This record gives sequence, structure tokens and C-alpha cells, in this order.
Amino acid sequence: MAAKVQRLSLNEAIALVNDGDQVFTGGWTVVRRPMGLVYEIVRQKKKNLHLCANPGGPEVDLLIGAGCATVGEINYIGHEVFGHPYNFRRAVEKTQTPGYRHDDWTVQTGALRIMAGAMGLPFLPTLSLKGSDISLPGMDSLQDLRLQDPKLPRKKLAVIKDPFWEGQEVVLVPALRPDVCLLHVQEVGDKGTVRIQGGCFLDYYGAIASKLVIVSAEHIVPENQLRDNPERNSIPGLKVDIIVELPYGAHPTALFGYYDNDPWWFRDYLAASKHQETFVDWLSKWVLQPGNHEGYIEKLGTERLHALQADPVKGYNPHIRRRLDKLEEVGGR
Amino acid sequence: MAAKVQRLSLNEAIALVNDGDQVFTGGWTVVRRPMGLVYEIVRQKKKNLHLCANPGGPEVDLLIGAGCATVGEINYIGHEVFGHPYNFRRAVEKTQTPGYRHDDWTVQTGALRIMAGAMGLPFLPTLSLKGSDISLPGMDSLQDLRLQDPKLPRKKLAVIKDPFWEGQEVVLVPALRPDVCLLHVQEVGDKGTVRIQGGCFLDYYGAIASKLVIVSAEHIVPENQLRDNPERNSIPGLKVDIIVELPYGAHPTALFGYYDNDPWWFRDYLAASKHQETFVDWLSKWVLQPGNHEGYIEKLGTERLHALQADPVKGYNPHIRRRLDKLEEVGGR
Amino acid sequence: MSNYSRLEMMAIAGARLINDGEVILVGTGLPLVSTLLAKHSHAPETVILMEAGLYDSYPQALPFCVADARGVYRTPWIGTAVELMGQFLQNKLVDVGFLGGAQVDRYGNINSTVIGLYGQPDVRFEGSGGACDIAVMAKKTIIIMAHERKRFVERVDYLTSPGWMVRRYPDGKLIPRVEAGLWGGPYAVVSTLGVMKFRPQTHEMYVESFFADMGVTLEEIQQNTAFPIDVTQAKPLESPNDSELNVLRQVVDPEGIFMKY
Amino acid sequence: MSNYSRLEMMAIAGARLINDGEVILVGTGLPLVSTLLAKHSHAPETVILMEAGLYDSYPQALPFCVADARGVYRTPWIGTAVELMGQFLQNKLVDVGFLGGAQVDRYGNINSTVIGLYGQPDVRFEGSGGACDIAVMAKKTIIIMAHERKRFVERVDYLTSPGWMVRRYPDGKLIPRVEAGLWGGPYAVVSTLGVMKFRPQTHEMYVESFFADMGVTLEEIQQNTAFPIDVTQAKPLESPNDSELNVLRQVVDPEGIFMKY
Repeated sequence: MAAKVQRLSLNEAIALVNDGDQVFTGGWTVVRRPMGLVYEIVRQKKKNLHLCANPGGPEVDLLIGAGCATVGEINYIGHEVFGHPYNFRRAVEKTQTPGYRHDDWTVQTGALRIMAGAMGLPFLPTLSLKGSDISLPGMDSLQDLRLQDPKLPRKKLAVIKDPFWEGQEVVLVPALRPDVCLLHVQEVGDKGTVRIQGGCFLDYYGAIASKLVIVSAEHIVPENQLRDNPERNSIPGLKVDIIVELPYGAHPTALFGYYDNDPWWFRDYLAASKHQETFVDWLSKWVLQPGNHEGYIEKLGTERLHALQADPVKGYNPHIRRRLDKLEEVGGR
Repeated sequence: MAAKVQRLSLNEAIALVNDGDQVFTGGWTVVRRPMGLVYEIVRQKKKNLHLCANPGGPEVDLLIGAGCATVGEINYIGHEVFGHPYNFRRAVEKTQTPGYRHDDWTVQTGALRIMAGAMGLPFLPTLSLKGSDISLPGMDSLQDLRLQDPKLPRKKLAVIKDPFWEGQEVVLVPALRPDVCLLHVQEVGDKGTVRIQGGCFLDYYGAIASKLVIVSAEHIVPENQLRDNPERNSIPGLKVDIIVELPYGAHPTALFGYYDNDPWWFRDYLAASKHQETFVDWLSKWVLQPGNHEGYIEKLGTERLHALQADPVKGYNPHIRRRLDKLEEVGGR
Repeated sequence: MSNYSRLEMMAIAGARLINDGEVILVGTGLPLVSTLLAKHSHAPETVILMEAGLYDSYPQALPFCVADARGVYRTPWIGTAVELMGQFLQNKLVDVGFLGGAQVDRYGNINSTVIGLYGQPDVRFEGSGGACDIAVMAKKTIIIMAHERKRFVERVDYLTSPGWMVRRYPDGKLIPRVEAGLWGGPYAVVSTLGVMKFRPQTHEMYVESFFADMGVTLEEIQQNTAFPIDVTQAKPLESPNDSELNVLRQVVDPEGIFMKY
Repeated sequence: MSNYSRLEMMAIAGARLINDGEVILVGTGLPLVSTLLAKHSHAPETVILMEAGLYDSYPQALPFCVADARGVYRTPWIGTAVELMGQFLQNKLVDVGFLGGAQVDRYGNINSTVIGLYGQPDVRFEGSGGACDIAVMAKKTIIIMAHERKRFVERVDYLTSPGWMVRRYPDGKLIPRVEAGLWGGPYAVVSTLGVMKFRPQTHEMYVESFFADMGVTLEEIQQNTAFPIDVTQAKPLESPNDSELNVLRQVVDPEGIFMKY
């Protein structure tokens, strides 16, 4: 049966995420991440999440820092040029008994893994990984968990010989089969059709591969309106379960046509996340105390939101300065 | 290096196709087939072509009937509800030494095979084919050619056990690696960007998988114009080698937004193709004697072309009657 | 006699097997006619997919093929066979596959490839298209075809689309569907004479209902079926109502392309 | 002293390695700065790809990451990592992969994962992203990174992106790249001191040119390289011309995000 799309509040939507769930987050590094959904995961104190962003950005660093995640199968965690993922670093550096276990992948193999999940296949082949430490069983940091945790494949990868053509060695990578897919997009129809601008990244595959799909959007629009231009729609409603209207739901990451990256957020977050104590303060001040998404947006303030506003044609804000070491102040409390 | 797109005449473009080439034709059954390019293949008397349409329509039946094709790896050849593919039938029915050898596939596995080619992979896995005669080595009609013809995979398929999850049996299907991809589309930019309306089918994969890509289009347009809406573009110019402006290049198949299927063509073709002699007459009258594409369009005549014209919003002609047994006459000579 | 044809009765019987809200992957011709009839009457929330890439199609005019612009118009999204067949179908998102065929056997195995020997056929058909994929991977399949002795056969000449007894790889021995690792399976066969289903245990075809009001008898079904078929539970099929006939004739196939009025 | 920085010289040296018309898959930061400099000067037909899905990007403002709207604006087509990395790159359509890294060894193997032991690292970096894929599958790779002894190492702590001596599966023994079935390979390393290439036979790194006009000496390069490096063929690199400096400063990175003016 086609999923009956339900329109829920942010709180109701994230209440459907269970402790221990494997969670795919849409977007790419510092662009179009489902930050509003992720903040609410932190507020609802979800535990033992198994993350599979491809690649991960501030949403992953945040979930690790807030103690929500115990496993990640991810090719990259970072804030791109803004700075380093200090929560992630702290969780794995020189740690005897890490609270977070990290399995390294690559962009291509991560893409193929979520695509395999979308295809209902147990694996897909790749020519990548050959020659890298990433491929070695001795470098498989989840090896001891593989036969215990049913959300993990029994092996990290397998190698077979091509039986059809030149006989080269081909690497097989296992499917990702997330429980939950979290996306933030520009528009979603009231029956679940998703329209994304400026690049879909792997959001489509995450939606088709995951058991529960939660989409937050700047606007929920009448489905008929989206049917005027089917070529511009990105994800069919077939697999969308929950829709949430959430303006600024990707902040501080960029949303094509709506708002740009928030350099002030990254400056503050990077400074705070260098130490656990200052990060806990930051989390309290920016995520917990505001109480909900409206409180968070209120706290950012209109002046700051205005400073981030994108040119609707260019997709970004052509005036914003992004160099953190010379950042000038703007409003916001 | 990025392909330097060349704008050629139809004659020059098809002169680049060699006897024995493996040829992928874009479109789907009776929709958006590269008929103008295929007619020119017949005029230039290409031989021993190896076809891999997915699925095949009148363009494949025509190439078989005209004696241009000796091998096909195809899931379906037909004219949908218009009628049966008599040239194909005649080529394989009760024939001791067929001039055309047919290998049966399915829509899904054919799609995966051309996708494997696009991915540079020797194969892709599938859960389809299990339980069907199509999967059996004893039903592999090309088995005797497989170790001789380098354009054929050594085996039709292979079966392996999933090493990662439930351990189910998975079928591997070999890549298709065409020499030439022939497409007809609504618009192509002067640097090769392709914009298709009404469904891309497998044209994108055919282009990325093939060594030489020839695109005919109703209109060649300035590339900058297509950059206004990148989301609406279907194939990047990276792999497009040759572009040909060819109005009505998909006739008698339908082109979304431009023209509908031509029922008069199908009525005449079906009647003629029932026998080799009448088909040869048809071919002479409709393909060879007109001499070139302009002659063919001229022969169709303006009244007939007008009768096929599509509603630009609906994409099809809402007035045309398609029931062949009650077809009324229209102009055309 | 009735004021409707066996073709119409068949299309209507097929439509009645579709439940509202199902995701249905449908072939051209009678499967599409039945599905559109259901969509226009009791099952408006049906999500109609076609293998060429069409998604949630709700055509205003009858598509002539699974890639027809009529099926594209005002769909909310357009895919390709990679998404429709390689993802939605393979990832078990399709509730119903709706197929035609040239031959069917008692286990719902379908042949749409050849009559005679595969290597030197007496008659060559168009081939599987997506039928094999759909029969392998839909959660259930509905088959619709004319009821003739040469079509309802003891053994299909070529097993294109697996039913309940399928080919073992690589030796071709017939084994139960589940042993080959397949889910789904044939749910019903709709013919010009009645509606057949399959026994839960043996997966053999039996007659569930027949077109009694059109003069069809159970003997006629047996005579037109080349394998023994159980008719002991067969009930007369409810006659088409005016609404069904009106929608079929005026909305779904007004030209009579398939219904041949 | 010169009126330009080593960072600028490095970006310019990187740009000069790009030939017009090449298809180049590029990472954020210095690789992108060099590539845009080439695109805005001697190599306008370069096709710039980024792993998030950006195709033929020609940004009017410097993208901050490989998914930045600045890189999307007026591209002719948008893909995803499936097409860019799983198709174009894997199908050998990418001429040049342009990468950064934390450590490199004499064979051009790159580490962008950890310093120290992988299981208990002293420093953890962001990870491969697409770097490993690009190093494995581009027709050639250019590496750009600061020239320090702790970065130009005898042996990388973790082999993220394979160069000329790579890991054998599954035992991890170092074997020549071709024996692992890989095509492509490192073409050059651009550093804050000069440009290194690799010997055709041994695939060992040597100094091809150095920033002599900035006071860089061959001894300085050797001191900042933790493995023996051949400097006997090193030539002074041609100084940046005004056009290169102008384009870099006024068009490519006017904010000094990477060039840190």
C-alpha cells in the first residue's frame, strides 16, 4: 500500500524515532541538512542511534556530541571549510572505550550502499576501495559487532572476480537499510511529493531505502501545484510517511533559493564544540532552552535571518562574507 | 577529455556507424524512438548490427526486416497495441539458420545491464529472473557465440549467494557496452546538453554507457538557454558526440509535446511487414526512394503532420483516433 | 442475452480484484483497462505505475502503451525503468502486478515468448518486457487473458513469468516458488469465462466464479482448459452494474480500442 | 621578497597543471581555487565536477563546499554522487582528480583519516569523503598540500587514497598499483615549496620545480620531506604573472577565504 502521508508537528514526528534506530540524514556536509529534525532528536534525548549520513556535517557532529549516537557508517564528518568536527574527534581520539564507534567509507561506496538499500538488493558492486586501508578487514572498526548487531552486515565488504568480461576483481559493498530517513527540503506536497532545488544529493535514495521517512519542508503545498512540472519533482510520495512544515528547518546549513550558510553559527559552534563543557553550554543555550523550533528561530532573530536570505535566482546570498577569522557581527541574541 | 560536440548532417552522422557495431536505440516501444537515424542506417545499408534496445519497437523490427541486424539482446520487440512485429517473427520462427539471433531479457534486467555499462561495472545484481526460463543456460540462444564475439559476455548470467545479510541467491547480469547510442529528443544544446520531456526512459544510461553518442533533436538550441533550468535537463553534454537537427525525427513514434503516434503509418507498416516481399516494397517506397529525411517528411505531407500535432501542455493529440480497424483516412501520399 | 460483451465482463471482473490504495504495476491493454476502471470507480487512491517510468498515472485518455504521453500528463513525478522496476518493484513496494500472456498453466506460470520450441518456434511473441520481473517481484499478480484450450495449457511452452512452480537454476527442474527464494505469486486469473484463483496448499488453479449470466457453464470452462480444473466451489459472478459499464464505455475506453464495441 | 605568498604561488602552480578541455573532479579548498584559476585563465573549456553532484560548474563566487549553491548556479545539469562518482568517475570519464590531504608518502599515497593508530588515533580527521574514490578511479590525480616534514612522510599512518604502492586485499601488503588492477595514479604533488612528480619506472616522488624566487631552496625541500627525495632535476618555477595574481585575487578568492590575504 502507498504510504498514507501524515502531517504532524515536529514533536510528534520525532516521537516516532526509536532509541537504537539506524538514521539516514539528507543533504550534503553543510548544505540542506535536516537540522530542525535533528535538534528535536536532541531535545527528545534519543539514544544509541546508528548514523549513516553520506557525508555527515554539523548534524552528525551534533548528534555525537549530544550523546545520541553510538555507531556511524559514514565517509566524512565535517563542516567543510568552516572548521573541524570537534565532537566527532573527541569521541574517537585516544579513546579506549568509545561511546561512538566509527566505520569509514567513501562518497561513492556510501552512495552505492544507500542505493542498494533503495533497490532492495543486499549489495552493489564497485571498482573503488581497491588499494585503500578502508577495504582491509584488519581496519574494520565494527568487526566485533557484526555478528551481534542485526543492523550491521556480516562483513564490511567482499571481493569477487568478474565472470563476464575481463575477469577483474570487483568489490561488493553491503546495502544500508535505515530505519528512519530525515530530510529537509524546499517544498513538499500534501500527498508527499518532494521538490528539491539545487541538487538532491542522496535524499531520494535515503527515502526509498528507509522504513520511515520524515520530511520537513519550508512549505507544504497543494499536491496539484507540483503536478504542473513533474520533471522538477525529486521524490515520489510513495515512500514519504510524515511531513512537517518547518521554516528555516535547515539552518545553519544552506538551502538553495531560501537562505545561505550561517557563518555566525559556525563560528560559535566551532568555538563551543572544542570542549565537552562549552559544548554542553552551547547545546543548552541553543537547543534545549529555546524549547522548540519556534524558540530557536526566535532566538536567531530577524536581523540574522535577513542577513542569510538567498537570492531566489542565484540560490545563495551574494553579499554575505564567509571568512570566519574576519567575520563582522550581525544581529541575533 | 569532454567530448567536443560536433553538429553534423544526418548523412554524416550515420556514416560514423560501422558494420558490426553494437547499437543502443533510445525511447520506449512506440515512443520517442530515433526513427530518422534508423531510416538513414537502412539507407546506408549497415550490416551485422548488434541491437540492444530496451525494449525494442518499430525501429528494431525495421532493422531486422531490412537485414541490418544479426544479434539482439532485447526484452521485447513490438508495436504495443498497434500489432505484431512481423519482421522479427519471420526472422526467428521455424528458421534453421537465422540471419538474426535473439537473446531474451526483461525490462528490469535490461535496464540494469545498460546501467552497469554506464557505471563502468562488469555487472549488476538483481533479484529478478529467478524461476524463469530466461535464466536457464539451456535456453541461452547465444551460447555458441559467447566465447567468440567480444561484444558478448562470456556467460548470460551468474548466481551468487549474498555474503552480507540473509544469504539469499542473487543473479548477476552482465553490462551492456554499446558502440553507438542513437537518441531522438525534443531539444539539445549546442554543447550537447539534452532536454527530454515526458520521460527519459533509459536514454541517459545509453548515452553514458556507449562509445559514440548521436543525438537527433527537433531543435538545436543555445546552451545558455538550457542553463536557466538545469533540473529540467536530462543528459549532460559530457558524453554527447554528435548532434543533428532533425524535425519529426521520431516519426511515426510519439514525441511528448510535439506529435503523437501516427496510426496510418502503423496500419500500413503492419500490413506490409507481414510478408518479406511487401515489406521490401514498403521499405523502397518509404525509406529508400525518398532519398533522405526531408524527402520522407515531404512524402508524409503537411495534412498528416498536422493531424498528429500534440497539445503542448497535454503532450499528446487529444483528437486523434487510434483504433486501426476503424481508422479514417487523412492526407499523405 | 446480456447487453455487455465477455471482454467487458472480463475487464470489470479484473477491476473488482483491485483494492483501494494498492500500488499497482500494470501492463498495456486489458490490465490497464481494468485498472483504470477501478481507479475511476471504487479504488480512486490506487497508485498506478507503468514499467517505462510512469508513476501515479491518472490519464484522461487511454494510454496506448506504458510510455504514452497520456499516462504522463499531470503525474507528480517521472522515473525510468531503473526506479520503477529496479527499485520500487524489487524493493517490494508494489502490491499488485497486472499481466496478460499467451499461455498459462495450472500454477499460474505465464508464457509470452514462443509457441513451440524456443530455438525454432512455431510462433514468436513480443517477449517478456517487464512481465517476468513483475511476476517475480510483485507482492501478488493478477493475470488476464482469453480462456481457450490452447492458452490454458498443461505445460507452458516457455516459462516467461514464474507462477507457483518455477524453474530451478541452472537445471530447469520445476520447484515450488518459495524454494527458489521468491515472494509473491499469482493471485487470480481473469478470463473471458470467469475468475480463477489458486488453492492455498497445492497452488493449483480452481474456478472461483464464472460468467453465468452470459451463458457460460462450468463444462465450458473445463472444455476450454487443457488441465483438470476444480469447479466445485464456483459461484456465478455478479453482473456488471450500470456504473461499471458506463465508466468502462464512456471514460476508460470510449474509442473501443480494447473493448472493440 | 616577492609580492605574493607561498599559498598564492601554490594555487598558481596547481592551476598551471590543468590542461584546457580536461574533465576535472575537484575537492573543496585549494584544489577548487587552483581549478577555478585555470578555468578563468588558460583553460576555459575545463569541465569542473564536484562529488556532491555538480556538473560543469562555473561559479561567480567561490563555493564553500562541493554542494554549495555557488557551484550550482547556471550549471547545465545536476546529478548526484551516484552519477558523478558511480558513473562518470568509475566509467573513466574523469581526466583529473584534484585532492588535498594530511599526509603523503613518496608514492603519492594520501592519508586524510587519522594521525596515529587507526583504532585509537592521536588526531582524527574528517575522513575520505570522495578522495579515495577519486584516487582509485581518475585517469590521473594532482595532490596539493602544505610542505612539512610531518606531512611528507616515510609511511602514511593510514592509507586513505591509493597512490603508486597500494594495499593488497585482504592482507594489506603494499603492492604496485597496477597489480591491484587500478588504472590512473598520482601525477603531481603541489606544495608550499614546489611541484613534485613521480619517476616513470619506480613511481617515486622527485622535485620537478621549486619556488626559487620566494627564497625556497632544495635543501629546504629535503629538510621538510621525511623520505629521501631526488632534487637533481629541479628547476625554478616561473614566477606568477600579473594576470594570474589578478584573477586569483580579484575573481577567484576576493574574500581571501583560502588565500588569507
